[in-house]
Amino acid sequence: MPEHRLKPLTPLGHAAPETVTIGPLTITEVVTTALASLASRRGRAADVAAVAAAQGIPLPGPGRVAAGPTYTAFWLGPDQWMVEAPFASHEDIAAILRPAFADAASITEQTDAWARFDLAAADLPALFERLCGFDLRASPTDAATRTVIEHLGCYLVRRTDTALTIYGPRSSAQSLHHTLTTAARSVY
Amino acid sequence: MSQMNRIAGGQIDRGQTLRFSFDGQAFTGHAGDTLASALLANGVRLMGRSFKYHRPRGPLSAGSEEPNALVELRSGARREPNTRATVTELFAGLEATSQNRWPSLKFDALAINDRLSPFFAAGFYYKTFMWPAAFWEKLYEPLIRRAAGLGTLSREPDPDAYDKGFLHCDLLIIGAGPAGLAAALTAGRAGARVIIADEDFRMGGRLNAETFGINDAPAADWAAQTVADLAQMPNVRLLPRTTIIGAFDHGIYAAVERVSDHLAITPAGKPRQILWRLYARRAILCAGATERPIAFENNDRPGILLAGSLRAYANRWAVAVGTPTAIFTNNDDGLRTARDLIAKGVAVSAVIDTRAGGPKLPGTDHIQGAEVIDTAGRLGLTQITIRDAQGRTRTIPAQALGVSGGWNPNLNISSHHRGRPVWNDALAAFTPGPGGPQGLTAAGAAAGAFSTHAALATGAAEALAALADLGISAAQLDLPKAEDTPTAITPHWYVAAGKGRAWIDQQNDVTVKDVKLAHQENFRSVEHLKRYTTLGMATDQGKTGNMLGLAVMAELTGKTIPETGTTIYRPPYTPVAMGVLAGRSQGADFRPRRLTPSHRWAAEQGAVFVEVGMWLRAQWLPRAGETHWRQSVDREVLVTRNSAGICDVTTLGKIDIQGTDAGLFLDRVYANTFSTLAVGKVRYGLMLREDGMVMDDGTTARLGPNEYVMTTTTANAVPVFRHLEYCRQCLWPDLDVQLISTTEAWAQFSVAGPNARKLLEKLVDQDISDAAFPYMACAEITVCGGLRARLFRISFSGELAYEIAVPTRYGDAMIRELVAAGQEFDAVVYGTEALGVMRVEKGHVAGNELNGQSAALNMGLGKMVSRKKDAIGMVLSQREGMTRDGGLRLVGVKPVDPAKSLTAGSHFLALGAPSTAAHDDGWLTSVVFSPNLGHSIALGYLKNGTARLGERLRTVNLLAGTEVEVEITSPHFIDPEGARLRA
Amino acid sequence: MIINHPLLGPRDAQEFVYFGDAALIARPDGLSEGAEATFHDYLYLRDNPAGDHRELWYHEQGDRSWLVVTRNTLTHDITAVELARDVARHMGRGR
Amino acid sequence: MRYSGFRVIAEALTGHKGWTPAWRDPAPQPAYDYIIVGGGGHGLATAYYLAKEFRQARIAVLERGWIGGGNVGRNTTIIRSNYLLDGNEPFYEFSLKLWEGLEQDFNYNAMVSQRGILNLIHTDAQRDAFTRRGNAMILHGADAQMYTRDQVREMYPFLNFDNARFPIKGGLGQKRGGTVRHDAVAWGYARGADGRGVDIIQNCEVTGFRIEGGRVLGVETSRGYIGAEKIGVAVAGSSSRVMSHAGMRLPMESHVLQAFVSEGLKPLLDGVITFGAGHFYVSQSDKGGLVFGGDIDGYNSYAQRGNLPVVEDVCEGGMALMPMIGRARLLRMWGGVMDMSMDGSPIIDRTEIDGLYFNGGWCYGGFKATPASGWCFAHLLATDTPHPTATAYRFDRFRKGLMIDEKGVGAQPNLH
Repeated sequence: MPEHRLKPLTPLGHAAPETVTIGPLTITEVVTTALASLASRRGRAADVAAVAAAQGIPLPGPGRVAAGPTYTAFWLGPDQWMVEAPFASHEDIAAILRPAFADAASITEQTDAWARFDLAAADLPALFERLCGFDLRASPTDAATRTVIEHLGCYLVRRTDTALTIYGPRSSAQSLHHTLTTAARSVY
Repeated sequence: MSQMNRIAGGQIDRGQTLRFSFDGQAFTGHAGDTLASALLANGVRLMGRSFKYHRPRGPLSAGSEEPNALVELRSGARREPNTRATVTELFAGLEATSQNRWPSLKFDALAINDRLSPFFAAGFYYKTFMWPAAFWEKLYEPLIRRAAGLGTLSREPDPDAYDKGFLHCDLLIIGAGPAGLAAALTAGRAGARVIIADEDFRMGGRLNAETFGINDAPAADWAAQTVADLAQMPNVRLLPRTTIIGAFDHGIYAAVERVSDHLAITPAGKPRQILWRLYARRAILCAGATERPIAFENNDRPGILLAGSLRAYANRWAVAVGTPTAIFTNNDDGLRTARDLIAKGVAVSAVIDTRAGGPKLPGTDHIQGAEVIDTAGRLGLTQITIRDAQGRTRTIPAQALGVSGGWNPNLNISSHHRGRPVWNDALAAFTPGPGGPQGLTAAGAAAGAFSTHAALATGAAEALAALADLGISAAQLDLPKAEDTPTAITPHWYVAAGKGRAWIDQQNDVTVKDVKLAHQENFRSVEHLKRYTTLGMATDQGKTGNMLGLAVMAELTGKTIPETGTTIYRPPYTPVAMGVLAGRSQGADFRPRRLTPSHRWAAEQGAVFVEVGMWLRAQWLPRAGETHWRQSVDREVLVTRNSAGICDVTTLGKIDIQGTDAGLFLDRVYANTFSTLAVGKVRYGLMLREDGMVMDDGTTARLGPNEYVMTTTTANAVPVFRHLEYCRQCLWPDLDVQLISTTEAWAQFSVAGPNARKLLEKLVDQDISDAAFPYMACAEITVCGGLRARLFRISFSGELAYEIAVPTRYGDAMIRELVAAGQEFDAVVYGTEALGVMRVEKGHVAGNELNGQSAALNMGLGKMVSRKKDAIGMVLSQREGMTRDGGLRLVGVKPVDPAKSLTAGSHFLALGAPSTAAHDDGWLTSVVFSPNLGHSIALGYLKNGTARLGERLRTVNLLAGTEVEVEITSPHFIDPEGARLRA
Repeated sequence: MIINHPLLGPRDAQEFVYFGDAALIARPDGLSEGAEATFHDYLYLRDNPAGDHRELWYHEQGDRSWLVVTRNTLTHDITAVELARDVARHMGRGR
Repeated sequence: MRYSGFRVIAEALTGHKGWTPAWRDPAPQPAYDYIIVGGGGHGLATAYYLAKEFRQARIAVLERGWIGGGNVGRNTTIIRSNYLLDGNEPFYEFSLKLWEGLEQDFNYNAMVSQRGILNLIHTDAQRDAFTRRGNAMILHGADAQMYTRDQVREMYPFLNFDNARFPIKGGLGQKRGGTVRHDAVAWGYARGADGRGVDIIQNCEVTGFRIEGGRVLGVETSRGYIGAEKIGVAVAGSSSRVMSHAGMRLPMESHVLQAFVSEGLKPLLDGVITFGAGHFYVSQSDKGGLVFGGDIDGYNSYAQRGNLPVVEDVCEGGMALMPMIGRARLLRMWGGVMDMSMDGSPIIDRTEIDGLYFNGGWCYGGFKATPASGWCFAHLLATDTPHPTATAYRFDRFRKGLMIDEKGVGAQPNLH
């Protein structure tokens, strides 16, 4: 993709992403992910599945995330997924995916609609029981769901037992970050 | 004379002496004390004044049912009025003050009310204070208000923080007494996820207050050991200092954990309390029972306590409330109190037992078939008067009197879903009935199983049953050995003797006489009784009094107690600090903020921001030397109209609509047609509600054959998206349409004004000449050497204008590029005020006109509603009331005298017509000052407006007493032909 | 309240937005004869039962599915939860 | 018996032996001229005014449970007439005027207390809307005042002016607004009606209507059949249930509205404050409890209880507005069932069935409307013509497109 002269800002409004450590917890602002929504057109589920398989795009079931070599995807809703890819190689992710799926799927760029915070700690459930009603303790390690955190609709995407991603509305990145750090200081 | 009433034993840590103060006087107590136990240990019985008569009062209980011992805890911004001394865990430096008295607790001027009590009978205020009418607010009510109320709230913001949290479990156990502990052991060992919560800081419930053993060890030790065992289980969560305040639908319980109320100061960053939302698949109510008093004359003096509480103070807190002590009981549990006190060497002057016969209690004067008929002692009990079986009366010295009228199961939470309790004759009490919260059962005393053995057994059994329900297999608990004393009670509710007052609800000063008056005046249903006498309306919610009132009413009506009514309870179980119910959503954090991509840049410029929904938007951007907002806004408008202006319009909702039926779908959700829109074109769309009113408006662009992007107003982005999903999933499920919001994905800027094209040409990589990119064109382009972007040639300002969108992360860079590119044109960045001015000058409707009460016809957009297709709202928009002539129409308005300024919200009245509703012709919706026209202009809804152009009217603002003569004009003040748009 | 989402399992009702009687799915044809009268009854009149009520909930803070929930308005007990799209198709709605 | 200060003193000195029942418990007669179904505030007020203002007749009020047990006994006690639309404002102003003379009229102290109501303004658009409203009020003969931020601060210095997410920019006030001791309203009307010969029959549930040839003849009840010339139904909260016995479907849904009261506190808040940006309104009762509420739960319900999210939402609003109430304690919460109508406004109208009249759809505006609702319903029952202030409250306004939609949210009851 051609070079341009514009310098990006992170969701928190800085030139470089922010990392904070509170006790055992690290909260990292992540800007290296490209996002696109992938929705199957009516009656084209099979085609979408086939293309996705060929492209190495996993299509997990409801409430789940699945990682592939390049693409990771989590379920958004019936016949709809969010596809993650490295920003460096896939900045224009929608343009990359569209040719492959042609008219079988609706693909929409979502990269900058979301602020991504990765959280890592040995006991994440201890933090999340102060944040939302999602039962992290009992959820599988490939859980991915949307829920409410302090009035904000966010996606929770589990990566491992001790690592998790929160996607929140980009415009509210500061409010969300404030909520996360406040809760962390309260818990740890 | 420090702690002169302290006796041996108990579960206080004598190694830790804590200093505290009450009404400024210094005292000491020990770790494990409550404020009440520490004060009683120091010989302080008088702790408060009653609500109505300001009677001297001491603690009635040793728990959360306490009606009397209410104090103001702490001071300054942390002052907590109405705090129960009986559940306030003592800490070093605790500061408490008595309340609802003046000048002092011992000498309270308002105690005069007590002398005047005959005039203050139940409901007296409904019968007087009516004349003259004006005196109510001016005289009577202020007096009443000043006298009423209990503690005083600080006027300063609460400095502490509160958390909210969410916990999930298979089994929630409410109460950690014998039943709760047995249930927890059973479920914990089975590997179930268990939460056991208790309001006390020491788990164990009554086991901490009794002298009998379990498995030959003291009951309290067994409880401590069991709690320790449970703490070792990773699947069991112990929540001490946690009150389950309510049962809500589908197994959701609210709990309040008092994290740091037992500390002098809440540690920084930590919460004072946490509101837990508990998701429990099953729950067992093991909340124990509350003892109830017997009503007799002057039964409210400091020193008169519930017998079981007196016992708890002696056994758990090593306090002899008064020596000698007497006991008044109608059941065997009262005798247990006497036995324990005697065993501890506390002199028991007499046991007055309402029951005749039966074995006599050794070591005291056990007077059977007798009643206490009066008491003495102004600020504290000194003696009681009794009447024996033969009717002889005599006085007996007593510094303390333990009263037991039997026990009521704490079924409160089981009635939170309005389930009716059932009457149990053997216990003379209500027990949990049907209709309780789904998945909730009761065990132990809460279920009427009063003996320790029965509590342990029912607790274990209910746990087994709950686990079986959930398909979790569990082993039968081998029950520890414990007392199994049967309940022996002969109901005796009140003493019918004397002319004096016998208290039922001690905090609200409701007496037996009040109940009799309510009956006499036909306030006989329980609800009428409560509301008329205020029985059970105090901070204790009638935990000790309701049953008594009901029993007295039953006797008066000659019905049984269950026929008369039941006592059901509402949440919360005990009063809850407002702060914890709000959690972190306070002050500036009340709701999240949404920031625009250019926020950082705008802040650097010193922009003034305004809340628009959750968004913060630049309202105007003052330049050096500008002292009034109008100067900035006028400049922003004029420069934009004469050269170029830039505005962040990211907040408008953006919805990506794709699919082979996308066009058809839009035809159905918009009043006008979109399937015919050419690719690469934009169209203004009008969206109706099904009732025919305008829901929202905005432009929708066709980016491809099967791809549209819709814009909504900032305010309606979410409701419109919801509505589209509804149409897609519920109304036309087989249309091939996919939706997703892209509002935040794109930073979108409007570039408007004669130089807009020249400005943009410096940035975009494509030809955007009028020929190549005409009015209402749109395209996916690149800017600044290759950054993907979207360009729309649309205009809200009425100028030659574009909206350019780039990925949000580049929004900050983009505004800086636009500003730089604009320098040669002296371009401005304008805020929402200038935006508003220009759209009014152009006659575009916005929020104030899109008020949900207006149809397309009212806005002059009636022709946009196509009748050829079935779109949402089309049919009902044609109803007679909405299409009749003479209805409201959107008009432009200008003052006849240009110097006059208009006020939005002013109403239209004909010249010379009186200012009455009959002549109300409509109102001004939006008012701005037009720097281009040099005067104030407005949009408004005017009856039959389109037919009245040129007419002169007056607009009145009666709130300010102002009036302006105006002329009605077209709403299009500037460039009505739209030549500038197409330039 | 907790709504047992057909795809996602039990979810706190706070994630949802309530709309109303599921009868609203049966939207009349706006081009038919006497549409104004049928639309009046459709949009404005309700059974409003004290008992089982089939109603529309939108999982706004979730997967954005519209659901038809059968809930008792006296006890709040929920006895069935279906995807509104499936219900609509059963009611004969399509394109 | 007439109540007065002298009477209270006299009775106090003679042991309160003279007080008589506030109302009788008569057995139902076989037939009445008028039957009012519903012994709530509106039903009792209707019977009272029918007997007092319109005609001497045989009148009965039938109540399923105990009188005053519906919304008149479970609300936040606010009275005001700060409405916007022509269909509403004259009616609510008429109601406020009746409140002002009520206690002397029915000889019962209902503690009508006009300590003022204040609607806070947080945005310019809100100020525009409130200016329109305030002017509409004055044009209809009501009182209204517009306050600046500083004036609001003077009145209520402890509100959050310095650290608010939604800054207070002013307020629209109505000095004649205030509160009333809600239970006393039901009792006062009941006593007044009873004194004028109205039979108030409690524990008498209407289970059906006897209708022949399009005309209603009487009601089937849990205490037998009772005939009547005219029957007026005023059972807000149960309207759909009761009217379904007459085969009618109504333009309304039943929703639960929660209300809350704090522990008793020394005087803190003089008037009523509504905080639109936070869904919160509050006043302080004469007993000292802060009485407050917010939005309805939002789902159809006949259970007189709500759920936790609204409790939290309301308290968040309270803390955002008055950050010092963090340490005040919530004492009790309860729920009332509202007839939420399709445009947020009520119905006082005849039905298609001769002799059957309906009063309902009060949403949560019912308490303040009690006197006018009773008066206008009595007027309709007695004269068969709508009272001049209630002419818009017709069933057919939805058919004609003449909705009275104060909030402008359309045919979605839970948004009104």
